[in-house]
Amino acid sequence: MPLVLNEEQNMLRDSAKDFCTNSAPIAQFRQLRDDKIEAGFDQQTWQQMIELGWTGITVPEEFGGLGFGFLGLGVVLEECGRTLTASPLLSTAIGAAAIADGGSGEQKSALLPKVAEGELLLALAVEESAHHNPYGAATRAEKAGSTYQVTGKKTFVIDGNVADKLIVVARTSGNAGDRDGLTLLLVDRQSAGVTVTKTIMTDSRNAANISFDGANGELLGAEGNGADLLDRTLDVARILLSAEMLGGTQECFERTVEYLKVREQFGSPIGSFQGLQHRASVMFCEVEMSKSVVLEALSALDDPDDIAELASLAKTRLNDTFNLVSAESIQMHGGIGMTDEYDIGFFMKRSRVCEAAFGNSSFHRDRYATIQGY
Amino acid sequence: MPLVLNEEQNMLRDSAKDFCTNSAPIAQFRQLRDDKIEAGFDQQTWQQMIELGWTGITVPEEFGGLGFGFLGLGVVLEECGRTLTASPLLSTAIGAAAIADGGSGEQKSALLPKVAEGELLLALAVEESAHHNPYGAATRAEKAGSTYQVTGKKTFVIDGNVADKLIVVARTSGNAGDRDGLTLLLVDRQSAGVTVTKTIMTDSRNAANISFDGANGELLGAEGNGADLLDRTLDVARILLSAEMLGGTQECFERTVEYLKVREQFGSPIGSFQGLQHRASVMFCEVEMSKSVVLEALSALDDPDDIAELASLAKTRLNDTFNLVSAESIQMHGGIGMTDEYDIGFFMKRSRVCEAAFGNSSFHRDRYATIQGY
Amino acid sequence: MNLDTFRAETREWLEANCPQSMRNNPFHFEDAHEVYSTDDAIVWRDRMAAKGWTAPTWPKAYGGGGMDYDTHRVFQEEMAAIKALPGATGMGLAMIGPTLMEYGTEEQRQRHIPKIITGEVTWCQGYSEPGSGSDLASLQTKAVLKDGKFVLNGQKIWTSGAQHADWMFALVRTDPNAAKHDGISFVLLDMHQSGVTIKPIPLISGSSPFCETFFDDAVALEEDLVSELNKGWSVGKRLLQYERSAAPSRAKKKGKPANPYALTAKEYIGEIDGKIADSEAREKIVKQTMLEKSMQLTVKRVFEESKSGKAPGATTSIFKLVGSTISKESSALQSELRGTAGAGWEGDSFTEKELDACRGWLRDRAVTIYGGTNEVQMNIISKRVLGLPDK
Amino acid sequence: MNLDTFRAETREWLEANCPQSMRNNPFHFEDAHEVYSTDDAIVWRDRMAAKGWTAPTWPKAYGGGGMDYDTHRVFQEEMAAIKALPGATGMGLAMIGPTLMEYGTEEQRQRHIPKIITGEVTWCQGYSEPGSGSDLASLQTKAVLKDGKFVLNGQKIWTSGAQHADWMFALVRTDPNAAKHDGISFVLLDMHQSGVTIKPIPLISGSSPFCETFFDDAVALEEDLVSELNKGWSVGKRLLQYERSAAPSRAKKKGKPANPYALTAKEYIGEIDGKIADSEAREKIVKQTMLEKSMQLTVKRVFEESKSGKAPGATTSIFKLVGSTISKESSALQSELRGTAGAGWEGDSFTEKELDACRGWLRDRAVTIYGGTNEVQMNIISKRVLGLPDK
Repeated sequence: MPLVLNEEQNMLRDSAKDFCTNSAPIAQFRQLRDDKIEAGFDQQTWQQMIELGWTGITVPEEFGGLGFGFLGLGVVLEECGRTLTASPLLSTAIGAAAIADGGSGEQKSALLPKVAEGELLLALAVEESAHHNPYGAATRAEKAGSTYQVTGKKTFVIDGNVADKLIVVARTSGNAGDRDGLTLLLVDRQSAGVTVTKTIMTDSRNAANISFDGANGELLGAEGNGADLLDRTLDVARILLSAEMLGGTQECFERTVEYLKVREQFGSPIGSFQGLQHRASVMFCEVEMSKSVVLEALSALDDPDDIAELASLAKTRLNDTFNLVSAESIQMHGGIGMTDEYDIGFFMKRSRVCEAAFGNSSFHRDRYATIQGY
Repeated sequence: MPLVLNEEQNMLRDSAKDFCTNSAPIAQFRQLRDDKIEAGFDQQTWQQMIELGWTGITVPEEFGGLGFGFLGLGVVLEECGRTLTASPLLSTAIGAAAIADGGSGEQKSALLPKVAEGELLLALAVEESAHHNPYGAATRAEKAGSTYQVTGKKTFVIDGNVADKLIVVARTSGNAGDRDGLTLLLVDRQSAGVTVTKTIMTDSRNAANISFDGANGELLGAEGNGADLLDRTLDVARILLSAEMLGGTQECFERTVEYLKVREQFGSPIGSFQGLQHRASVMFCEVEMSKSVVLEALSALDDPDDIAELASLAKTRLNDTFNLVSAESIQMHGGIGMTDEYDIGFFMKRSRVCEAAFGNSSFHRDRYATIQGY
Repeated sequence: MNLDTFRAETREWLEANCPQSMRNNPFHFEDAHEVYSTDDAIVWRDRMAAKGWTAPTWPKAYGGGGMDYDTHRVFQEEMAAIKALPGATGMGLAMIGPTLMEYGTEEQRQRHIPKIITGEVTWCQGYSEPGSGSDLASLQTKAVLKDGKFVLNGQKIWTSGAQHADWMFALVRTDPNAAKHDGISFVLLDMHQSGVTIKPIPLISGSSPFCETFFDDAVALEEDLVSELNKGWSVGKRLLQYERSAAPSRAKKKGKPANPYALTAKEYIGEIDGKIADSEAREKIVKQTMLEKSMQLTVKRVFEESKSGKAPGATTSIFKLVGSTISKESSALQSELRGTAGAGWEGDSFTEKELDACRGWLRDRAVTIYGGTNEVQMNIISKRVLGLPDK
Repeated sequence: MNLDTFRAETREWLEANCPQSMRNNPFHFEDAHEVYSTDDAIVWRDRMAAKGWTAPTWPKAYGGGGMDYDTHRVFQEEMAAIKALPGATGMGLAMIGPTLMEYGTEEQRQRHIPKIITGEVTWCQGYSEPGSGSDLASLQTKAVLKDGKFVLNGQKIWTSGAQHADWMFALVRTDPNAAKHDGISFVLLDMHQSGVTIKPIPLISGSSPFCETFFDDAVALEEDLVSELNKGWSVGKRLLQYERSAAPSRAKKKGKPANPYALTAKEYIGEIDGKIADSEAREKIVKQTMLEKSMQLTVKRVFEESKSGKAPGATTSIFKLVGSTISKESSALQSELRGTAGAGWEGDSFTEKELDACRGWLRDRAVTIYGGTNEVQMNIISKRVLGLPDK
């Protein structure tokens, strides 16, 4: 597949850049944080995103979406990453992908149009421990007539506090760690037996702990056989999150390069010191390679291909590069980079949380080697 | 124990520095290589080392040695490392340590005085594969009256082509990989059933493949219980080799720093470029820490202490630091560093072989964690 | 006094006099104010100060403990044995005290040092300015001498603990026309005056241990000029050396403590066959542990060398660079090993330790910046130690 | 011609004409002379040259293949499918040919390019000198124009393949009084003359692919001056860009080849439960593999961008830096994974592959030095691409 954007995607990027810069800049994010807004995002901005059609980008046209594909959504998320724009766009797109890939015809018809119209927010509830563990679910689902009763605890559910429906990874047989026996279920966040506690993370973005006590769940995909759908959904999540991380990485890098040009010490701009120049050029190489990897991974989502390797490659690379760039940016900014008043620290905090989401680099290097057979 | 040298050790160091610089400089090593001298070291130089008493440094006084301990030998080896002086000093000292620790009273009386007088060269035959594997012996030893018959193949036996006696790690029970069932045996190199093939390594130093076909072996230590003696002997080897590597590391680093001061490009000494300055200062930190670690590890050999952790720490640190410094030295020398005519490349070659001997960093990090219980 | 007797008496005294809540060493410097604000802490400080033990090696003439090298070592060991916190802490003891001992007049010493020892007066440092970080000598705060007083105008930044300090030692520009290192003086001033305004700086970690300090016709007395007029740069530089060469405490701990990273990893990652289940995490832990051990042995080596009368070598130049990197990575690792639980900011969903891990990770990004950035340390090593040329 | 027809005909022709021994791509550039000295190689070169396929995209007027972009892509794919070596190789095709196409006179093109395409004349590059490595413009070899001839005196170093070359393109100083970039000319000269002496340089890897070349009244004709007198620096720089931006071949391989490092590790280290037994080795392999894949995707991206008409962006500036680092680490890893077997120098105790691994590790230390050191590449990126200021 071509590693360049088409005209449609370029337009989407331009419009996203314009919107994020003007209508959802970092200052907005800071305000949300300082005001401790419970929803974690700005409602008006979210309405505008819906009007721009962003919630429908990956939804097929037959279900009322734009059908622009993941590459289209990726460029939008990249721009959101630059401005640290908080919204339930990513979580909902991940959930929509699970429904599109694993849902029944009925489910798709019922739910995807609502996603496209911005009327349905989704969140994926997978983790039960502090480290990513896709098959680690101990949460149980017992069949009860045509539905299931879900009991267990989930942690670090991104946007779990605002989603209308949760996609819960539960177990209908086997034990925590088994790939077999996993079942995906749709659970209404506000239904009986669901308790949601928002957790306040260092990046000031939404996450929640959720406990289920016999909550009602609707089967998504095949009972006991959810691991394939889960893998695919997680790969979507990893790649889309990598796209957002790419935006953050680039913005953080560019701000730092600009700072190196203006900050003077010892009578010269600090960017004239070769020690910093060489470190900046190493970062440039990493950023350029990150762009290529994210682009290829997004394309692979659109053009049915084996995405597992690319998802692990993308997530690893962006974990490492975002971490490198955001840490170096603090060091190169010196004291001012340590202050809360200055924005650069936000990128490091965001990097930290993104890194832990859907698998850190250690997880994905192990997975990559396993896929490649060594 | 004190982390400084006493007067005796300082005198030993000064005399070793003087001897190596004047009587066994790198030019001598180059000549040995170019002339493809079968013995791999200069006989006359070796005789002088014996006269200086070096073969007796670690041999207790009761057996005709100087009893100066491992710290004493360490400073000598460090100086030999600086000048890449080839000799069977290290291998013989390792072998002597095995005899001193595990030999019977009779064996010590018979062998250690000969070591001290330079009449007996020793070598440890432990490896059977390309990666260090202490308990990996498949070589078997069958009891036959008061002796043992040894059958199997050893590889990378340092100084195996010149040693008078080989200390062979064989197996009297169990299978390759078992810690139990190992037995150490003394085998005359020139006895029947022993075939020695010198291998030519990139560092132009001695190593050999040796096959045993029912060769006669004399028990050293307890049958089947050799692993403890082997561990201790290997730790001696690791620490002494680290001392030699420390010398090579320092020499290589100092030569590079000097080159940075004199080589000019773009109208300035290249050492004035901050990119190289910062890399040099990182190396300086590593070298300084390497000194401390080697000193502590040598002291621990003399002052009975738990040496396993320190041996793994020392070998890991010197593996990594010698590798870093010798690789950076080539890069910083540029084209001239790639030429055979220039000496700096010898250090990288020596570093490569030392790294593989008695455990690479991966081996020792794993061991260190295991010792510490995680 | 015989050392054994001293040890026995010290042990007994410490046991009787050190409040339980003060047996909790080490603590982080950012928490110093809080730790030393409790009633127990004040009791402890006063008892220690009465014996001169808040400054155990300082001359008795100024109220110090007057201990010699060996006595001090025994004292340190006994303190460490019960994890006793020092009787007092802060920049008075660590920095301006030694400086006055070296550069101050007898009158200045008499006036300031006893109050440092009793803890009556606390100090802060006024060096950095918004435009002068690594390039400290470019500082611009002006001081004009008039009628026996320096009148100060300008701004300092990163003033550690300024909001709690009684006095400041500061570098100020007294000759704007001289070359940049030659027009600087070192003065002491009272913080409790109307010309001084303090504004804490919130950091990314959420705490505010540092301040901006504004001088608006603030006053320093002429008798509080340390060393000569316009010769302050060398005093200030020397003082920074106290800071940079401050090595980790050498007091030996009894027994082998469990590896702190391994403990975290076992809790948050788990084990397989006794090994930490994530092999990369395990490798990181070994690397960090080995680095810490290497640095610890290097501190020990330098200590032994100086004890044996060797002139302090170049090795100390690595302390700040390596030490700060170790601290930074240590905190980062403690957060990282906890996964998402190490990325929590506040709230009951996280334990105290988890929140500390996250805040600590953010806080310790600073250690490679303050007190001479790692880049400045590398410049010092390459130029002063390795002798690499300037451009 | 229709592309499908072209593909079918090419495939048939290659199958019929490419000797089996030439279906062994890729090879290392140091081995080029040996690889292209066999009888098969000469047959292959002549057959390819006859069709202009040694230089497939060059104009037919000079004997080239005259292929357009899409045709060339098909051609490359078919060549790759049977792993066919190029019909010819060397600096004539890679460097001086394109340069003459851009800067040469029509007369110079007519005289030199056809012989490059047929392989009749091979070329070497005379740039570096003992005192002029990264700082190439400080070169000192003098050329004095006299009676229609340049008379050359001085010394070149790192002349790749000089011992096998017929001609050299060289940078020489024609105005010693001008500023250092302004007194340099770009000339071509015949290597088969008495004023030229060549001395191979043995390297740490044991091979000697480079030479010192001495000029002792060597002669270059005036008509072989490329571009104007004293304007050679810009020609030389442009030519270096051909070298630095030379990206790895993009031809896609069929099927998924097994990971080459994993193959080595499985042989020399072994597996536990299907994973390489040494977890650090496994991690290194993944990191190297991911880096290679990232770089490969970056080459692909740049290729697609240029195809889509986008101006070549800054991305190409990373090719040499990252590419050379990848090569160096690749070779080092192949040696390291073999343990002591990867550290053998010669003799029957080691297999050919083991010895190659060791020699390759040593040989490829050079890739981050030659053709612009990594340090120079980083300078270029930071100054030209990122716009960081000079001091």
